[in-house]
Amino acid sequence: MGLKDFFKTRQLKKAAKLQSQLSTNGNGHDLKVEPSICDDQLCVLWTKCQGCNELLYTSELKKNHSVCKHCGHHHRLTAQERIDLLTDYGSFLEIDDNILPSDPLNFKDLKPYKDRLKEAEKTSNSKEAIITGIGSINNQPVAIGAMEFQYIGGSMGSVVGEKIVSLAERAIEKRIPLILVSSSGGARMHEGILSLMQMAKTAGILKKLHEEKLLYVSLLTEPTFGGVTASFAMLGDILIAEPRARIGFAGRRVIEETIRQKIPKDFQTAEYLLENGQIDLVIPRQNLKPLVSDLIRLHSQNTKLKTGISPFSKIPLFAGV
Amino acid sequence: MGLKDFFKTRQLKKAAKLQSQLSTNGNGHDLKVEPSICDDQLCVLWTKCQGCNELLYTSELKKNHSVCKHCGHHHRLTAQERIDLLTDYGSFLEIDDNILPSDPLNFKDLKPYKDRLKEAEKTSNSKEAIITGIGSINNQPVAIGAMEFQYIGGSMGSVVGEKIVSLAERAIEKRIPLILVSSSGGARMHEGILSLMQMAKTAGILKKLHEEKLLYVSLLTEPTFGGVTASFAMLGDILIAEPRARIGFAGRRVIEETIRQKIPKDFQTAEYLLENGQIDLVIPRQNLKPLVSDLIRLHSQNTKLKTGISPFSKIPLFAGV
Amino acid sequence: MKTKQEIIHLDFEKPLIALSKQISELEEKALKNGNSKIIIDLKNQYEKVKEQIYKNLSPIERIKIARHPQRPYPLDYIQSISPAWYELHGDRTGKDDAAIVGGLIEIDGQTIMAIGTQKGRNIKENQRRNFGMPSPEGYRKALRLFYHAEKFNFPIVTFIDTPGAYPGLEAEEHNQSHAIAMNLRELAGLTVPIIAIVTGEGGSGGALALGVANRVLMLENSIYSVISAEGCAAILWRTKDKASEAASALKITAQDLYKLGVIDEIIPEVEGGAHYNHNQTCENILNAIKSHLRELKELSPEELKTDRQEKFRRLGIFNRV
Amino acid sequence: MKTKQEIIHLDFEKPLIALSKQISELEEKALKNGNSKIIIDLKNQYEKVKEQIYKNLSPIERIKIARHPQRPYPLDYIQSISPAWYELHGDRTGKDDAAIVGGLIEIDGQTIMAIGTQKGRNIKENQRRNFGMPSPEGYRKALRLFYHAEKFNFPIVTFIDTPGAYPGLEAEEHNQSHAIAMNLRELAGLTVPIIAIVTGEGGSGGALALGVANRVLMLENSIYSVISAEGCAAILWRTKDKASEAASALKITAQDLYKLGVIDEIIPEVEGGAHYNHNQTCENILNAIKSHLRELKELSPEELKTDRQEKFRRLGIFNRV
Ligand SMILES: [Zn+2]
Ligand SMILES: [Zn+2]
Repeated sequence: MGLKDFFKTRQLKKAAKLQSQLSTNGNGHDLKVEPSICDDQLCVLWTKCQGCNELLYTSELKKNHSVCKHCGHHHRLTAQERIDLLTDYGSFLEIDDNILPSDPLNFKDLKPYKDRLKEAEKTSNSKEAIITGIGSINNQPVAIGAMEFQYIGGSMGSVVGEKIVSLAERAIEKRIPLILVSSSGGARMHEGILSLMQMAKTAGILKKLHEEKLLYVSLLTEPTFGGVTASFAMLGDILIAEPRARIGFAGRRVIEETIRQKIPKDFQTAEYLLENGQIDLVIPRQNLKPLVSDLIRLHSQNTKLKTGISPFSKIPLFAGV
Repeated sequence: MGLKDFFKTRQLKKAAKLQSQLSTNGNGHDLKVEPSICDDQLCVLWTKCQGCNELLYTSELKKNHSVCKHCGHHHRLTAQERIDLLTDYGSFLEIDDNILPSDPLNFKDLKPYKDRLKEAEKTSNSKEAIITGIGSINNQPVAIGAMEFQYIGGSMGSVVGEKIVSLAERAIEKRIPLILVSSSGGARMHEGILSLMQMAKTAGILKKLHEEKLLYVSLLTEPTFGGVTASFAMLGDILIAEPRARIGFAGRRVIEETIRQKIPKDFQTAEYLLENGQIDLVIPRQNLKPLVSDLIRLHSQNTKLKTGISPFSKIPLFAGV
Repeated sequence: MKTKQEIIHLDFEKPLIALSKQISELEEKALKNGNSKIIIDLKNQYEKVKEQIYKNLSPIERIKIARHPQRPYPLDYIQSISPAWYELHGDRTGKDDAAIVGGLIEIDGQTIMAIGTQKGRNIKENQRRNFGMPSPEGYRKALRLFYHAEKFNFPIVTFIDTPGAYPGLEAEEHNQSHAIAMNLRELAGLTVPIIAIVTGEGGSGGALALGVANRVLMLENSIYSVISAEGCAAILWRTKDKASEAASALKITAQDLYKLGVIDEIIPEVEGGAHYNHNQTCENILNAIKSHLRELKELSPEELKTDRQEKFRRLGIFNRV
Repeated sequence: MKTKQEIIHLDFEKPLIALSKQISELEEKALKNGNSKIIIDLKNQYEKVKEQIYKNLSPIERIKIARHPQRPYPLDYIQSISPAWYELHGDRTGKDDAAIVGGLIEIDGQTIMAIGTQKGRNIKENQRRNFGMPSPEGYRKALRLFYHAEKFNFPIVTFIDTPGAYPGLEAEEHNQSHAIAMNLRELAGLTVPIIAIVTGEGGSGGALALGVANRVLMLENSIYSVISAEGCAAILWRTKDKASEAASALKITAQDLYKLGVIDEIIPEVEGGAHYNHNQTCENILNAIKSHLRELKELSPEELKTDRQEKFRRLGIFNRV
């Protein structure tokens, strides 16, 4: 068995395992499971690219923000990797990490929701499907959140909603920009109607943020669907997506079942959204931080014209977080 | 020569004559010329329907607001007929009838613009392409204007723009609804850029009216095109059209020349606009006054909730017109 | 819909039909034999069975009632509760989506903007109304009407009965996500009273897009869910056959949602469901609207907005450790 | 576009080309014969002819320069006058119209929203950009960017070079009229400085939709008209051959419009037209923007709005008797 076959077998097994864990993601969109690039010892050295199947040095891939040097494929990042990518080294301070999921409906399908939560924590090494906090991007303070797709498909339940609202409230309080990075299958079924209500809850706080004339940059990454796209993710002043990221409302399978015809291949890709007027920019990962940084700078410098007050106050970064 | 032939010959002659006068309408949309229903002694008794070719008693047709009893065809109304149709008998008081066209560009094509103005006045029995004033609709005061298509194709030049703005300013001053009835080929070429600027001028005052939360009902009648549709006519809170009225931006001929294909038959009809989400209602002429009246009533009764002041003041009708 | 039509019975009503048939047969015989004791017993039994069935409806049975083809639809309520009904059409950008209806009604001398999702009664109407599944253009029409209501200070009443927003190619192309998200955000910012009534199916984000209200009411046999029971079963149980289990687990009935604090009132239906008596249900709905409007009238515009935002801000159940 | 490219000459430049050729030939001979007197005479003659041609350009000749295929287009100006350029895309409802471009630029440390119509340089690009004729979606993208600018207090600078709004089936279906009308109205309500620059063709309502500004500037050889000269000739002279007469009658040159008080400044081009020296024209445009921005900075938000509204309120020439 050659090296390639060895990896193929391993990855198939891992994919199957992940499939069973992730089949519960959000509204169950038919999202291809992407095995995490490297999570056991045998994979430490080499990683197989999801785009071109090339074997890559894991350390080099990580250095390149998990973008393949051969084909440009953007592998998924964990929430923490995303924060690290965007914020200045050491600047990020997590907030609300004490907000944890409960089981309000006492939900049980083939497995109790409580068990799923425990598993998700283990698989994803994360306590919920989002990390939020205050950090800086090239020394510009921001309120930033990133979703964790490995945690029950990045689905939005009560915790995700509450943490986003709380984060936006900080942005308003401190008059700093809000940056949200989405990666989600949609609303989390296991919390029923409460998950649905998080759409209204997050959109509501964004109305306030909008009225306060604060900048909100929404970054859509592979994959963003359902109740997340149809609420906070689509409400950015600037909408940015990563190349080839799949973004949409309904999942491909649901649509195919509904309309009973095949769907064009590039449907719901970032490039498709750009062409259809739905997002502002498609930006490769390595350019993201400079771009977001410059957008913040450009959006900060004018408001004094009107009111004498800069829109983003330059208060000390961690004062009263 | 039977009665039918007699009429046919007469009407062909009249149509040819009008064609030469009206070929200058607005931006020259290819609008079928409709001979005025009755404007000489021989036509006093009978009128031939433009829709079904039936011969109709002119007096009966007039009584029915120029709607054919056989086929429902809505013949064009003059501006004055339109005012009479909508306002309470004797309530209408014209304003700004002292605003008259000039010839700012010293424009001359095959004929001087000055001569065209004189002819237009004779043909249409009107001093410009719009009549404006204050009147009441079922005792509810309104600022109302109606366009005169027989006057150079109802085209908008400096006078039309000024009279609309002045009318809207009265509506704002008196806090009464604005009703505008459009019928126009578009902007008037003979005043060049000044005609184009009337689009911005009328739209600008409507921004003010909108901010004042006053009701503006726009009634689109056969035909409304070009710079009139693309400015004040499309900006109503409620958009109403008469059945089969042709309404659009570009004229049919221009579009056919551009895209080099045939256009569907019902394209740019009122019904087409309704289907394409562009207007609120298509209403037969006989129902117009009750409808507009009820819409005004419904839009007047709530504002006290919020501010303690009714949006439309009930000041004596002609005080200080 | 004519209420004289014969009622279509549901599966779980079979015992009643059987009993009813038995009673009829016996009554026929009784006319000959005078043996009425059995009939009285049977009738008592019938009443007991009926009570047992209707008082103990399972969630999946509620779904069946909520989807009953003879159930009143929003237009039935709208036209029944108001003497006036002016439907307004179109999103102004290319479509009038018949799956969403909206316009002006009048209750107690107050103008109200009524907006609802609308299913069809037959195949042809359902094609036109897309089985009550709105397109982005439908939500944008609703948004236009929200703004209209805000401008003229009309309270808004929404009637929700939709399987969900349409999952189709064109819907994605036209940005279904954004249309829904914008409604969620903009409803949060209005300063008029908003009442949302789930009258049948409250299908996920497509329902919520009309549901961000000061008061959220549900008819006794309506449902409101983050995902359809069938969809949830297919994903979590891996088979649609488990829809009943999913329906129970998801907590989708008015009774469950009232307990969860997500809705404010349950509007009673007649025994067996609204389709047994349209008029009574309309009357109950009218009374509910009137009483909530009376209460909301006491709030100032700013209070109405804050009330709504705080209502949704509170939703969600989680642990704070 | 590379400026090293050979300049394409226009009809009326033929005498210059002839002279230039003669001079070259003689110069070659002169190298052999030393006969330089004739050359000096010819060169003087050349300068005189040049001056005569370029100082006395007829309106139809200006049109040819304004439409010159090597003329700088909005993106050339935008990218030349600002170090930063972040193009933003899409109307959010289904299309990114490439005939309109918009995004963020930076001038003198101030963020500015730049928006322009954009023609293509070759067939392929022209297909994509529809020869600079915007669709309704393009105007709606522009409107979205206007609002964005208003929110963040960015001055707006528009670059206008379009034959007009596209007259096509889909454009009518998607309500071209409404898209233009809304821009006219909403531009009137903004509180940021707005500068509009007609850089090439200012084609009717399609140009005006980006032209409701505090300052309207025109490049020396640009035109701005209610209708194309060809269209006007076809209607009023009954033949497109009279385009030259129509061009003169319509008063479409920067010089005429300045006299009419419709524009505020003429920005000079190099002799022969902007295509002879892109860099110089860009510099002239940048200086004009800077100087007008400096002046407009002195106005408060409310003053900016009033200034713009009153500017257009005044336009129009008529008799008041
Ligand atoms: Zn690769
Ligand atoms: Zn007829």
